[in-house]
Amino acid sequence: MKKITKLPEPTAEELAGPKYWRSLDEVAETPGFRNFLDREFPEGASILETVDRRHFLKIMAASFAFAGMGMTGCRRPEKVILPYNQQPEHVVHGKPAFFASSMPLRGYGVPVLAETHANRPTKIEGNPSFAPNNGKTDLPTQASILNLYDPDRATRSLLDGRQASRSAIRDLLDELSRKYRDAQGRGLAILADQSRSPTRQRLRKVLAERFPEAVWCEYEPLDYTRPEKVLSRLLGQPAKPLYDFSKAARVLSLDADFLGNDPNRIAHSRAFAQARRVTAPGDEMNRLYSIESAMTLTGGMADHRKRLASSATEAYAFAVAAGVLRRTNGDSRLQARLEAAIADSTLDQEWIDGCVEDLVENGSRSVILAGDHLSEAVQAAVFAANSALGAVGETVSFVATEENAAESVHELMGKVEDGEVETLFVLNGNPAYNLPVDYSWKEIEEKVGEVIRYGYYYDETSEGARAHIAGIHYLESWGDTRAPDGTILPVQPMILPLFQGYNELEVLARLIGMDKTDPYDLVFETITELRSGQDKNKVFRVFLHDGVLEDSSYAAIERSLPTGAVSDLIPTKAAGTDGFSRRNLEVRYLADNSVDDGRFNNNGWLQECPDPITRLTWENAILISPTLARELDLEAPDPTLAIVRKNPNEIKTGIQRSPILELRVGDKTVRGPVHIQPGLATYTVVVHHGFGRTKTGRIGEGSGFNCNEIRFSDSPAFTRGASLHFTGETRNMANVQNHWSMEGRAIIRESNKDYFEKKSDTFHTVGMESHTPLVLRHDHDMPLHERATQTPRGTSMHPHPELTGRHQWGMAVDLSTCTGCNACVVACQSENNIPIVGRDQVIRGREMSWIRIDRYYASGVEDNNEVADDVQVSMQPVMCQHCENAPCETVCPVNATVHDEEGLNVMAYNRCIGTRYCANNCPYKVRRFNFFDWNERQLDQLYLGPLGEKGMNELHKMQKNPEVSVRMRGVMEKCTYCTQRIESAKINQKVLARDSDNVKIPDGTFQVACQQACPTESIMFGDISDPESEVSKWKNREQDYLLLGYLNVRPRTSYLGRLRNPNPAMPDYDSQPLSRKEYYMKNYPESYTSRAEN
Amino acid sequence: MSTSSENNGETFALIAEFENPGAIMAAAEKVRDAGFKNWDVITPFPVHGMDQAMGLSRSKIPIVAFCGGVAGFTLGMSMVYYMNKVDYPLVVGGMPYFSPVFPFPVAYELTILFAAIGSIISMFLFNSLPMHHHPTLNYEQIEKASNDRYFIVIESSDPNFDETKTPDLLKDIGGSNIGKLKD
Amino acid sequence: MTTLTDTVPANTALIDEARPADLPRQVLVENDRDFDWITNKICGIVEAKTPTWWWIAFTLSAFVSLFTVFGIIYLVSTGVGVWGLADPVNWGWAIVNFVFWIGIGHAGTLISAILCLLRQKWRTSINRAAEAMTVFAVVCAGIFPLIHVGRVWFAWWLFPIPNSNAIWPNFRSPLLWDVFAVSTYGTVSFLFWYVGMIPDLATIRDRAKTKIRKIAYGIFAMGWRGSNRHWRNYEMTYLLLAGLSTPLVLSVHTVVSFDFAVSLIPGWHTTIFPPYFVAGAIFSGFGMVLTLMLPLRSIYGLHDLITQYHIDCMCKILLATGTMVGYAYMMEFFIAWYGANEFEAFAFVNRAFGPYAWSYWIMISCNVIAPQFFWFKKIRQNPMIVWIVCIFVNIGMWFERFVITVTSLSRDFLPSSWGYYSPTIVDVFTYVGTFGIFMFLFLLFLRFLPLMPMGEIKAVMPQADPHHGKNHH
Amino acid sequence: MSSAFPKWTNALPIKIGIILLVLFATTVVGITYYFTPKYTRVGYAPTQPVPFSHELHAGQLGIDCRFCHTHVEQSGHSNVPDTETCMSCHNAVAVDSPQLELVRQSYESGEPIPWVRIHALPDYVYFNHAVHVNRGISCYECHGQINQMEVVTHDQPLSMAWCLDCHRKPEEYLRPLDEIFNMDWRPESRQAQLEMGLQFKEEWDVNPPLSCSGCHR
Repeated sequence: MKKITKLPEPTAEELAGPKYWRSLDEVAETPGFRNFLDREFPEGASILETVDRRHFLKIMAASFAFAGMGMTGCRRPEKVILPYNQQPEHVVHGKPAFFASSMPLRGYGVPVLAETHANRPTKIEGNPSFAPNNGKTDLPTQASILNLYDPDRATRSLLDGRQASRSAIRDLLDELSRKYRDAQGRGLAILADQSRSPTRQRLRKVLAERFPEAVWCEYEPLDYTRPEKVLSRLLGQPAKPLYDFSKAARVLSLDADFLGNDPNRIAHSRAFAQARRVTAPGDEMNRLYSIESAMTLTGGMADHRKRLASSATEAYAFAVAAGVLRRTNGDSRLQARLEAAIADSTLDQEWIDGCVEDLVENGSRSVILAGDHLSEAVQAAVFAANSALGAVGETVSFVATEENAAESVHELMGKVEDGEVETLFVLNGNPAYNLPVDYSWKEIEEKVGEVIRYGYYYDETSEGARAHIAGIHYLESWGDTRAPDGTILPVQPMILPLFQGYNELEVLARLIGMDKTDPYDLVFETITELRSGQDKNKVFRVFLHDGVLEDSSYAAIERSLPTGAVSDLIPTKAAGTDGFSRRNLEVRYLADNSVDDGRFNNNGWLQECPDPITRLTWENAILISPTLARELDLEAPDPTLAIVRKNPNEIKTGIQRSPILELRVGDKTVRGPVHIQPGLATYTVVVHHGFGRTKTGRIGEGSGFNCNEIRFSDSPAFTRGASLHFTGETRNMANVQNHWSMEGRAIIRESNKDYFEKKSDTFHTVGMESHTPLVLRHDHDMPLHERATQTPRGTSMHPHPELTGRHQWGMAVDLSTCTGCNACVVACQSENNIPIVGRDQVIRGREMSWIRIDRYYASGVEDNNEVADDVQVSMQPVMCQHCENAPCETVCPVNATVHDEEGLNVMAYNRCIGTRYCANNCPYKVRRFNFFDWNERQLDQLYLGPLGEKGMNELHKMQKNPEVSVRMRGVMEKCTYCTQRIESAKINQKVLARDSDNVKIPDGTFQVACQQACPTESIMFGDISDPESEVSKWKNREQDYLLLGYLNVRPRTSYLGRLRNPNPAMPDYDSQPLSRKEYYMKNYPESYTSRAEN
Repeated sequence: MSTSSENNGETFALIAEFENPGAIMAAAEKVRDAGFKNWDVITPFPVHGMDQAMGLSRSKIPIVAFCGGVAGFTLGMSMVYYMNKVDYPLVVGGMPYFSPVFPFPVAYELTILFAAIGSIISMFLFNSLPMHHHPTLNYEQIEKASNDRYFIVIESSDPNFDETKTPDLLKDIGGSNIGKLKD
Repeated sequence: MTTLTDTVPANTALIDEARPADLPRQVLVENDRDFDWITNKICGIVEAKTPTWWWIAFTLSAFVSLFTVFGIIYLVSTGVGVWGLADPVNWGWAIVNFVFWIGIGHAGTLISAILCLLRQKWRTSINRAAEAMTVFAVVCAGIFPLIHVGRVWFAWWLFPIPNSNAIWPNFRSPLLWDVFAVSTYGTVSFLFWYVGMIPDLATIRDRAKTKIRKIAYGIFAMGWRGSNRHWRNYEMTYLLLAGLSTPLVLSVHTVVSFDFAVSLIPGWHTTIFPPYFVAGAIFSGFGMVLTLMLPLRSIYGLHDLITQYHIDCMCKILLATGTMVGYAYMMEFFIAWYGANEFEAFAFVNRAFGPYAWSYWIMISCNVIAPQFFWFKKIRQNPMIVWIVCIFVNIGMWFERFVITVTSLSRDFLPSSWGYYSPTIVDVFTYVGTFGIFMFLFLLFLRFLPLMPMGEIKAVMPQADPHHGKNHH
Repeated sequence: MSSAFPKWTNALPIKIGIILLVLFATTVVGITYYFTPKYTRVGYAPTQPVPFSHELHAGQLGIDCRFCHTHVEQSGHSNVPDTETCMSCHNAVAVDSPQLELVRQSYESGEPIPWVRIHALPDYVYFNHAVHVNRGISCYECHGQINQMEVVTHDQPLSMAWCLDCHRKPEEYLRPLDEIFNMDWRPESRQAQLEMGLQFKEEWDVNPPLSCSGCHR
């Protein structure tokens, strides 16, 4: 017998579709559901304060509440179960549901699947329907869920300093709409963030029709659209370059961080990794040349890296382009102009020649990229060079984008200056915080009549605004976005707005004065119009279900690049490469790897997520090169303030104490702690956006300094003429990694590709076990899948119990492709309910992340006590290795950590008494201890103990994954290989099997959280007792090695050694990776040279 | 005669004082030779050779201690065997469920614990201690017994005991201050 | 007592010359004191009016012990985070203090047991106090492993108690061995101490003037009446306890050393630990015995009982064990070099020259260098200097445990996880408080219990020999 | 000199010893009995807001468990039915019964019925209904003879030791899949159960987890 769920009518038929999510609003029309939601998500004070956490989440049925005093017996408190009064049809209690949506971020959207439990989104995954990303995500996407449950988000709109009801805001918008319709929009200016939302663009067109005089301006502090603008100009139509690194054998990046900070980083990383992955000697491997000023993730992956100030990159770009043109017999006029422009520049010609030769040799399989901040001439020259290489249409395609005419902030400011703006409507963004310092927001506020602000947070911009209209999270919104390749993606709500907020589209529609303002209707219209002539409902249903609008990506432009127009852009002289000194520094403003431009400033996961390169958390720093540090120390007022310690290799007291320096650009200054960062251009100082917010939530408060205070509108991404000055103060930095050198230990094993070709066992000829093979004696030659179950386990004296499980879980991590982007770190945090601990506790070393990405530098010198300028970066994600002979298990006195039948090193939190012996005895140091009750206590009251506030914020409770225990204080925790996912897969398989013995999970049925997030697909997980499983194949590769294998703890996680692919023709070629050199120097000081060479 | 006058109970024993270890030793040998069974020597410290002088056999306590030790060791080993191998075998660090090696420290400590406790308990049992009330302790000169004087106590329950002859014997063997102990 | 002179023919003058000089038999109680003097002396301490200095010391130590009490309350209510621990150093002062106190606790049982078995009669004047010290040190030591766990309220899971979760402790864990070793050690030490005290309690009972006193001491004296039939079993028990305590005392510190040695952390994972720890324990124990006994000796005027000979013996033991410990330090380095294990080699270089070098050199100076002064008789005869050296030994042995525990953990296999540990004020106060607890208990012992085993002292005096005065020469 | 201890005190130590021994034994037995789930949980039968009778519905009327607990075969959680489920019959049956007043109210107001929870596992235990009922474990094994319960009573201890009993010897409890929801099914004999159970165990590859990860995550 089937129950009939009452749903509001126009969509009842659509709702019958078994899998997709129609509209929460409509389900919500039913009184019972409304009631449930009202009780569930009241604004302000919550009635759910006495809620028992997990059941609250786990049980679909609303909530559990202790029935307080009304206990019927004295044996235990009585609990009440509240069932759904009317169960929504597609909801199965206790099972997660996944819905497609997308996360808008700076114009583009990331296609996602939201995992919801009881209609609460708890985790974001990538949407595999979108092929370029293949279901992968990045760091901010993973963390975005926490913003939804941020208690500091704007919960109410404000008007004239008072809380405003929904209707008051509606009235305000209607009033504005009437007012400006009469004035043809004169006096109205809209300052919006970038967005490619088709619906928003449609609304903009309506706006332009109805308010022809209104100003529409788009501003982003980090603007990635310059290549697009240049290309559009050159081609005479809206166009942008779209890269396909999977086809690129040679890549030259000119200050472009295409793997790190780029709107299309997920697809880039994935494709780049595909072309880099080597499964056996003889496989092809791409080669990356990088010229950059800052040390970025892209630079970390480079096979040849050149440190160069951003402002000097132009000359190199021209030289490269000229070299390519010369060798490919390209446009000689352009070549001549380029060569003329660099005639006076000092260049490392040998480096450029080596690189260009290689690019040209690979022709259409090469690609050159220029950073988005580089000049138009550079962009144009690079397009021309790519064309000359034949790369256009292969590794890079020029695609037609949509018209997107927005005025620049400069133009807007002109109008504000002229008093032409009466109402400044700020749609998202945070200009008060991140406008360049020469535009004073205070003055703007004074000059315009009123500022109306729509935003997710009540921030710096809201402070001076007449009205703050509370925004809603993308997981609460209807909307649409475009992926970087143009594919249209839906934004669907997973949950009703938790607080009184407005949808961006609705606000815009009301402002325009449209009849239809329901965002759902607006999106429905937009999408169905694009597919006119088809069944509207079906189109839309498929759109929502798949999460992508098929065949909506940008089309490639066949027309070739007009080189004449390119040469017109080339200046007569390229920007200088010299003139730098410690009194004339370059400043490079970069997006923070975690909090971006500050929009994630109040996101605890991101704040605590260590920067992949500096490993700093909770703040930014003034990054300077080691050479600059040494030079600056000459000016240090007293030796204790010296930046370079006697031995910077170690931080003696475990705390990085940095002098606070003042960075001066023009007449503006900021103060910030310095951090010595190898790999920077010698006189380039790097500062990151996103910190120093003056009005933010409790998490972001007081973190770092605001680099916008020294950023000018004419040079928003880098500038020259800066200087640094000691202030005499110091600051303790929350750096999670104190030591940067591998100390010549074979931890990350690296080899050059050509050496690996010659000697495929090269990853096994280093490390202790290479000369103590006895350790691994008995089963050394046994096939992997047998080794997993039948276990003589090396040279152990005693017999081992056999692991009898049907599956034997294992993991492999490919170090060749890991960029260190941190997506896995936050994916794990989100999946496994890992708490944050706050800056103070990170300084003490108590961060809780189950995966950490170790970052080592190698400089290839024997005495590596002083960090060098030129280093190779190696990244290694380290999580619990699930050792078969786990040293942690042996020492646990209460059997709280033992092995299960399937080879997992399981951790029973509820049995743990917290001796911490296991953490001591873990050679990988991956166990994390709950020193305080991170979940139940306020992070600023940890030391108050019972005197502090107790209890988890209701909103945070809603984010927690109900399938994972929230740990209490005093217990140990660690990576579980996502045991909840394994168990759930096993249970599903058993439910399917019923009375058959088909209980073995097919390979690839599920992914663990880090694996699922990893944009480079560098993590593989599966059953190693199955020789056909993907992970077994990975582990059977030549590169596979065990971290600290000599200990014979037999980890189930193995690493695929890192391959580098340097070009022997390059001047900076080394026959061995630098870390390998250091290993030989340390272990074979006498004979290392001969070894390194053979 | 200096027995306590208030105590009108039956005579429990006769007591005699001696000056030094040598005297008591010689006296004890004589009492032993006189065939007494229920008698005792009270000394402030164990006098070397007194056991032979009194004709006492070797103490049985080592046997109890040995049994305790064996019990402790067996308990330790079998406890670990049962808990970690029979009742709930768990794979811990790839170690065998049971091996004689890892339970050894536990079994070893239990051996010592049981042996020690066994010997102490048996010492109390064999000595019928604690016995807070004892006629000897009512002797008013008893303070000397734990200082620097030595006593011989001959109980009236001894078959050889004689109200008149025994005090004489005590006097003969050098005892002074001969008194009666009443119950 | 016969000497060689009686049996050797009178005409062997040559042999006479070659024969070493006849060592005078060492006097254990000086100034020809008699039994009564000893009884009065020792009981007098307990029976006399409470001296003022005792009250001051008692109040002070009670106050200091509150540090630990409050430290524990704060710790348990708030979390282990109030200590300075963090990854990678998950054991800090708590474990250092535990090993330190357990080490101190070794001298008492050792003096009683091993010296008893070796018939070292000089032990008698110090063994009671040393045993008391053992028991109190074990009390102090026992606090730490208990409170250092994250969830103290579940600490009973360490014991194999049947439960409805059907789960047992893991007997492979050295911590579980510790549980058994330390609780056995505590129990046996206490019983040993108590059994030894029974005859003395009886003495005090017999001398008691008030009824309350008589009953109070009487209860614990268990009705002891000095019967030789009792002495017979008692002596046997005491001998057995000594025999059992000897392997026990060796095993306890061996097991404690297993906490480190069984793990795989470079710097912990060494086979030398058991003997090295035992030697260290004896070393620190004797250091502490002297630290306590030298002031007592002058306060209570016990010079006739704790003679120069006693001090000399203990100094020599300190010298011997200190040198053994020094040898162990050297051997660790040798093995680290000889073993060619890069991680281990680094661990030891790091100890001596890394960020914790200061603690390493404190340890070396206090433990290896300071006792070398005892080569000189002059120094051994100066109680003040002996006492100062002993203080250094105590400090040094604390640092030894600190060096082993902390430096090894702070830098192990993966340099990315290297760290540095510093204690917090809570660590410091909790530790300092244990000295309060120790002194508190020790002062109570001084005041109410016999400081020395009167029976045993008497038994080793020449007068105790039944043949005394008959055929001595 | 008179002793402070009269003669009767000689018997004291043994008496105290016996008392302590008895006290200790009582405590052990008491804790074992009164502080374990066999006592603290079994028999718990709170009064529900609506006097719903499983005896009537599941027993006499023979309504299948899954009629109300709809998701038990798909989900880890066996859902408590919503008011609609009740009303789908009680629209027609016992329409005016005063006992159903709260149900009708709930149906009209949308307020869910506050049922009192009986079988509560700790937060850190992840029991999954679907995998048990799909693999031969009947409701009966944990919930008891529910079709004869006028008021639902906590029937089994649901302690870890109790769970393990079955996980160690599933053959003693496995039954044919079509008898899972039949509360009255019994094996012919213990011998028959064991034979059948072993056969199922073999054929279905039943191998319940015995280590932590099975239930704790």
